[in-house]
Amino acid sequence: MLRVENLETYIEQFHILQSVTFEVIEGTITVLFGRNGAGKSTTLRTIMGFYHVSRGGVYYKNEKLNGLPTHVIASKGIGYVPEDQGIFQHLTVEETFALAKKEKDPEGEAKAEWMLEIFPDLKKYWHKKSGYLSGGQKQMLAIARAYINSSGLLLIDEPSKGLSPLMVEKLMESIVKIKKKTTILLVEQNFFMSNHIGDYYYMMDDGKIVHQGFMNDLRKDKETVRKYLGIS
Amino acid sequence: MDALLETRNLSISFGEQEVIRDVNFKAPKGKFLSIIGPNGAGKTTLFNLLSGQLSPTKGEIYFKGQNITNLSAAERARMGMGRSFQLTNIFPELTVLENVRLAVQSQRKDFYSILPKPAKYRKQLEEARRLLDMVFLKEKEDYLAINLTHGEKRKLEIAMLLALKPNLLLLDEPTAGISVEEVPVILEVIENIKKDSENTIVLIEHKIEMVLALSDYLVVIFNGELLVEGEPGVIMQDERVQNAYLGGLSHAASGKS
Amino acid sequence: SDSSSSEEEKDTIKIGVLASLTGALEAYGKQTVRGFELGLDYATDGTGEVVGKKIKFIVEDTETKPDVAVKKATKLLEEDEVDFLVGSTSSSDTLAVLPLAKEYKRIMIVEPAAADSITGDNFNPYIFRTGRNSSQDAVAGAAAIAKEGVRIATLAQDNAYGRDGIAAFIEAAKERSAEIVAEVYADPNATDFTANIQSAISEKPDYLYIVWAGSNAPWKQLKDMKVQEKGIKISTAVQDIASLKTMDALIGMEGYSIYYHTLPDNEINDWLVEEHKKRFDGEIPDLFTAGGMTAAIAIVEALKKTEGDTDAQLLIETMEGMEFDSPKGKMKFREEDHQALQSLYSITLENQEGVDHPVPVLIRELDMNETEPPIRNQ
Amino acid sequence: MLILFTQIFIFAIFAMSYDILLGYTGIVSFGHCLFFGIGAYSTAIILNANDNTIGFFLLGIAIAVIAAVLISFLIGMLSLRLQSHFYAMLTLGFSELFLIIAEKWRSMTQGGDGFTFQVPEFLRDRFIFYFFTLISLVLIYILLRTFTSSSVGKVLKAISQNQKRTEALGFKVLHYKIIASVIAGVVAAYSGALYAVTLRFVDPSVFSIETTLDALLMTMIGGVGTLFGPILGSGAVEFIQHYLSELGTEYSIFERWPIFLGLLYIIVILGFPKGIVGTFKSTVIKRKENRKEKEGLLKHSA
Amino acid sequence: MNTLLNLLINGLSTGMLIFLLASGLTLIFGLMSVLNFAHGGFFAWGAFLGVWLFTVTGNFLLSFIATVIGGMVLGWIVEKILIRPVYGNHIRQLLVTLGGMLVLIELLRVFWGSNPIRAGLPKWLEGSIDVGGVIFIKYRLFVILVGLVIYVMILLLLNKTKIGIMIRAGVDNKEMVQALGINIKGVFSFVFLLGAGMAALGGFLLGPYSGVIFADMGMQYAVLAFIVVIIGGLGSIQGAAVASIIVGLAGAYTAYYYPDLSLAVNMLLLIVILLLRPSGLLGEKGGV
Ligand SMILES: Nc1ncnc2c1ncn2[C@@H]1O[C@H](COP(=O)(O)OP(=O)(O)OP(=O)(O)O)[C@@H](O)[C@H]1O
Ligand SMILES: Nc1ncnc2c1ncn2[C@@H]1O[C@H](COP(=O)(O)OP(=O)(O)OP(=O)(O)O)[C@@H](O)[C@H]1O
Ligand SMILES: [Mg+2]
Ligand SMILES: [Mg+2]
Repeated sequence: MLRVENLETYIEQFHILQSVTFEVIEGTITVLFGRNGAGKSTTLRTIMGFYHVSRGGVYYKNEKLNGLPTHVIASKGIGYVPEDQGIFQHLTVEETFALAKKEKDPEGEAKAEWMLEIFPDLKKYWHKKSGYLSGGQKQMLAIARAYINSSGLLLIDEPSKGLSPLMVEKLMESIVKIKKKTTILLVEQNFFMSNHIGDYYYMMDDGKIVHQGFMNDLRKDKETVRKYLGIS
Repeated sequence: MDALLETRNLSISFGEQEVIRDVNFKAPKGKFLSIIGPNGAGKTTLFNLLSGQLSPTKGEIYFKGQNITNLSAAERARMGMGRSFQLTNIFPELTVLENVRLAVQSQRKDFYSILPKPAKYRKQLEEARRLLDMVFLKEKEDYLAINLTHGEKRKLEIAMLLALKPNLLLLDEPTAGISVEEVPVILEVIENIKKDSENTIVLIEHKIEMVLALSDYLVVIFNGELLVEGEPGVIMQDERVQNAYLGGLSHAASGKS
Repeated sequence: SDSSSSEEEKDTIKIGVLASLTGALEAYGKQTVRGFELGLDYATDGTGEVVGKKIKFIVEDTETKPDVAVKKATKLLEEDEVDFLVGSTSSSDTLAVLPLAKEYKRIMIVEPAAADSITGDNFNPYIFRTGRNSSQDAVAGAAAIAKEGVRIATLAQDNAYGRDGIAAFIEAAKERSAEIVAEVYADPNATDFTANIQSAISEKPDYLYIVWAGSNAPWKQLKDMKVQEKGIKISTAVQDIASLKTMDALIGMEGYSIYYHTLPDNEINDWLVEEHKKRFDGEIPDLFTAGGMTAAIAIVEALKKTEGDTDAQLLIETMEGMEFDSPKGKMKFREEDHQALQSLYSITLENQEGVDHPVPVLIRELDMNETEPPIRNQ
Repeated sequence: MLILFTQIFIFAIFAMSYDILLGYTGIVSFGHCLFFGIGAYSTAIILNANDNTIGFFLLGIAIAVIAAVLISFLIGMLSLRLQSHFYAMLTLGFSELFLIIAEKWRSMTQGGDGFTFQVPEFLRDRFIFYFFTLISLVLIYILLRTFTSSSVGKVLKAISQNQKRTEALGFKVLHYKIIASVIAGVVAAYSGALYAVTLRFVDPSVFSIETTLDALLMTMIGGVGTLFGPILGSGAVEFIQHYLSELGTEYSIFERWPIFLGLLYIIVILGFPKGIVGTFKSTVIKRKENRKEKEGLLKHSA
Repeated sequence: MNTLLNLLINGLSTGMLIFLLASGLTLIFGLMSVLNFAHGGFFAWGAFLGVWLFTVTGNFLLSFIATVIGGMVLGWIVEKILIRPVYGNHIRQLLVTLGGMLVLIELLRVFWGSNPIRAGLPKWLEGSIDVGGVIFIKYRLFVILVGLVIYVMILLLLNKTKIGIMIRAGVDNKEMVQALGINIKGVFSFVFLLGAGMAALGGFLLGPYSGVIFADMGMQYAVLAFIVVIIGGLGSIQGAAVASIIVGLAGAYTAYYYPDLSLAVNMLLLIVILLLRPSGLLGEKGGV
């Protein structure tokens, strides 16, 4: 579904991504691991068209994305949850939903309903300015917004950040549910969570893919886990 | 027990919604407290009240035996209260070193000096470097803070916090967004602070393993109210807490460790 | 060649002309400059020379900013070493330059700035003014309408120009035993003057006397408020032709004029109108063109008398009390404050066939004795 | 062109004072001319009402400084808590109010046309005054440089970047902002006093928004937050304006020279967002970095 | 009583006119947070373009529409060249647009000379009706009407479409709006040119109000428009409307009853309101 080939990205003069190649298969959750500064967020941002690609390509449904402006990429059906949540501080939850809903999308309403079901807190603070939401609530809003807006692929950057265990659990459940409808590329440090829901993984370090495989295999591969994630 | 910080009937409302309701809690000297609770329970708001970012609609706050309810954030900071923010909060266009040095300066009591004092300045720099070393950021001291990765920014925040030499540390999710492999580093830093018996630490954190490893005492906030408090072991078994906060995950997590 | 050029320098009389050539007052500034150029030609019979010395003039733009005016004046005095200064369009610019004339001991001909304080509080002996001042305007305004028993309301901008103008007017009007029933000042930058107009006419005066300068004028709103239909006559100064085009609401009003090309009846003015049309594509001279010309004539006349000597002391002695002919008839620099006494014109505004603006028609000429203002520099 | 340079120096002082607000504290004021005007009027009124001696000149400056301190303190207390846009507009309101006072309090200010006055013998010589302003500029530059590198100066820089954080570190932000305003106000008042003395004349235009905008422009063109930038900016702006206007009187295509001035501003602001000094600095830094990188490579290969 | 009524009506219509001048700025400055000093240039261009078109065509409504379109074209150009590169940086916006303002005003002088020009009206709008001492100036009633229409239109635009939300979101976080598939640059351009069109309309209507137009009118009214937007509370169109009416009425009543205050009344209003309500009349209290 999404194919990234030999991606090279520079930010100013820094060479951040160095020939990154991976693929996201339709209907799966692909997890991108790696330590801080490995280049995970940069990868997502490059896919979204925030950074100029100096070499290589990003293909979505066999269509080349790089070079297109962000809003065109997004309107192809790719939803994005940024690392810092990218909340519109001055919009209410309601307005954020309205903004995310696409005019032409017949399922828009249903998607919104479903999101409110998964995150009832959002319903509760329907008329509240997003800037006043708690950290976790903002995260929920960011995910809901991306989901409503997308139709096929979600790029999620560290969704479990700042969520309570109960919430993480709920989130996992909802991501698993969402997975039935969309493909997901997930950046996640929470090994426990990704472990539970991921199908396939790529390990990044220093701007390169250093490891990849089925999540199931990784669970057994204690060595790799320790090496790159420092968990035993 | 000698309470360093105490709140009495602390409440705040935003419009209709009462986000914190009659919270009474004590932070004893030298203890490590953790506040847990579901998202939106009011933890950050409670911190904002304690550190003076918000003022309560009702109730009082005592710090070191003094009523500080009406003091400004700056005054509380000077009394020895330091906090970190849930979202990273640094000086983006200053260097890493200068960020920390400023924090050091705020502790040196020469608040309104309009003449440069190079000797003092150099001392502050030394101190700042020492702190950066503690959080493993020394190599990046000349970077502009904005160019750090998320994790590095968090470390910088902690260094700045330490520079304040606070007696009370309020940490709002210091490890959010930090890779698993880096968490121990931050843990180490926090434990370092904890060693100093004078220091009281209040931590907000969702990483339950971490909370359990560090805390002497747990406070659970739910819906703006203090649900229960007590020793970690006791709290973890509390059914209400499990339902409201931990969910099924707790078993998995605790079962593993 | 060095010595010959400095020889030439010596035989050249230089005049620095300061005027607003950009910004809000640029139209006025340009009139002055045109008039000055024409005046030199007229006074020297086109030779550009007086008693064998060449006359050269340098124009500088003050941008209607006092600091720029000072900069430019200093440049004229120091680099170009001018013998005379002429200017400027705005009173503030002029006031700012006055001390320089004294410092460098050069004669400055003030034209057309009208503030009384130039030949009043801020006077110095190097200053001569060919332009009329606010008090002369006021006296003319009073002469046009004030009579025993006439009830007059005044309306003016709340600034120095308006306040000074009204103060002088009231003094003159009272001398003529008229009664002042209301004195209203309006924010010159306001969008709406109807409230001020309403307050001015609430006493039902015979006349509404208005002192106004600048583009944001209340003329249309006077009409909207049906002032004339209520039997209240309006009286004000007639301005330049561009402004006249906006004054069609005032047809029939009785006021006064400083200059309009048909008003003065003398040969110099005939020459001015003729020559101006010839040089500028059929255009007629405007409000301050005559003033610019007068300034040039005054300088040439003075030089003729001193035989080309530009020594300031000598010039002052010569010019004090000097009478000379101008497009506006005879003028005289009063000895006490160096203000040129001059004619102004009592007029009424009429529509005329083939003219695209209301035309001021002479009622009578107010001669220089009649418009003589009080002396205020003592 | 002694007087051109004299005015450049004076505006440089004024622009530096603005930089203290804008560049070092992040305060946007639309009413900074207020202090400039107070300086100009205090000096002018004192010298006009008394003998033109050095003593009264100094008295005028003293009064200007005291007035600037009081007013900046008062306005700061009242309004520095406001958010940026609102603060900017409020200062505009105050400065316009002073403009109106200058127009209307005719017994004191002689109204809108302004008035001339005598300056002390000693300062009457253009040459001496030129040096006087130059020395003032250098001294004030040194003083302000000292100030910005002091503890307070560092805190100001921090405030400009993240006010909340500064507060949380224990600094009373309002106090620091007031200190910055007072210092900026005093320096601006001093420059205003010098301005009045060069002109020997004062009128309400010193209180006009154009005066503030000039300072802002000079600061931006020179480089915000550099202190040296505003000096260059003042020179650049004055020179450009002066020569364009000269061209305007000489060549008829330049008759409408403000168009070229406007275009030039646009080009400079769009093309050199960091101003003269900022652009210079960043090119130098880049060059250094390149050199470092090369050296690093060499070391590696060695 | 008549006096009071006269003042009321004239104050109201002046308020409406001020609202028309400020409405474009509410979008550009209040909503998009662009400190656009060239706004005054749009007024002046609207005024000159309108008067010129009216003299040439003699058709008031046609000139009306053409002026608004002309203003939009001008806005489009200004946005593309001047504003694009400086979104998010107020100081640079201020200075760039200041340069733009200089150019716009001087260009006016190039095209139409530096003299004031009379702004005429069609017959059906000229004159006034005297109803028992209360004078209704026809044109002012017309201005009130247009003001109301524009007010409703803007309200509809902001409340019934997503544009308002898009802009506010765009000001908060531009990248993220794009990531929602919205071409935020396009939206900003559109709103900017809309604001410019409204400014031109304001200028167009301002001309016949006082009867004269002149190149420098822009700056003077730009400051007034900024005051109104600030007093009303940033981004609040209702606030701008209320503030405009207050400014209009205050102007009329002080000019009549306390003429010595008229010069200062706007500034005093600004100061008092901001000291009492630090974020304007209908602005939100405190930021996020
Ligand atoms: N604007 C920037 N300028 C310079 N370097 C940058 C910039 N943004 C990111 N980088 C660098 O790019 C590298 C990759 O950053 P990225 O944010 O993609 O890491 P990450 O894997 O998402 O890390 P984290 O887990 O901390 O979020 C880091 O070394 C970072 O310092
Ligand atoms: N300034 C404010 N205005 C209105 N509501 C607010 C404000 N600040 C917080 N709230 C509300 O108060 C509640 C508690 O928020 P708070 O940020 O304290 O939660 P939290 O416990 O820190 O949650 P999390 O773990 O997700 O960070 C939330 O519902 C939030 O929407
Ligand atoms: Mg990341
Ligand atoms: Mg929180």
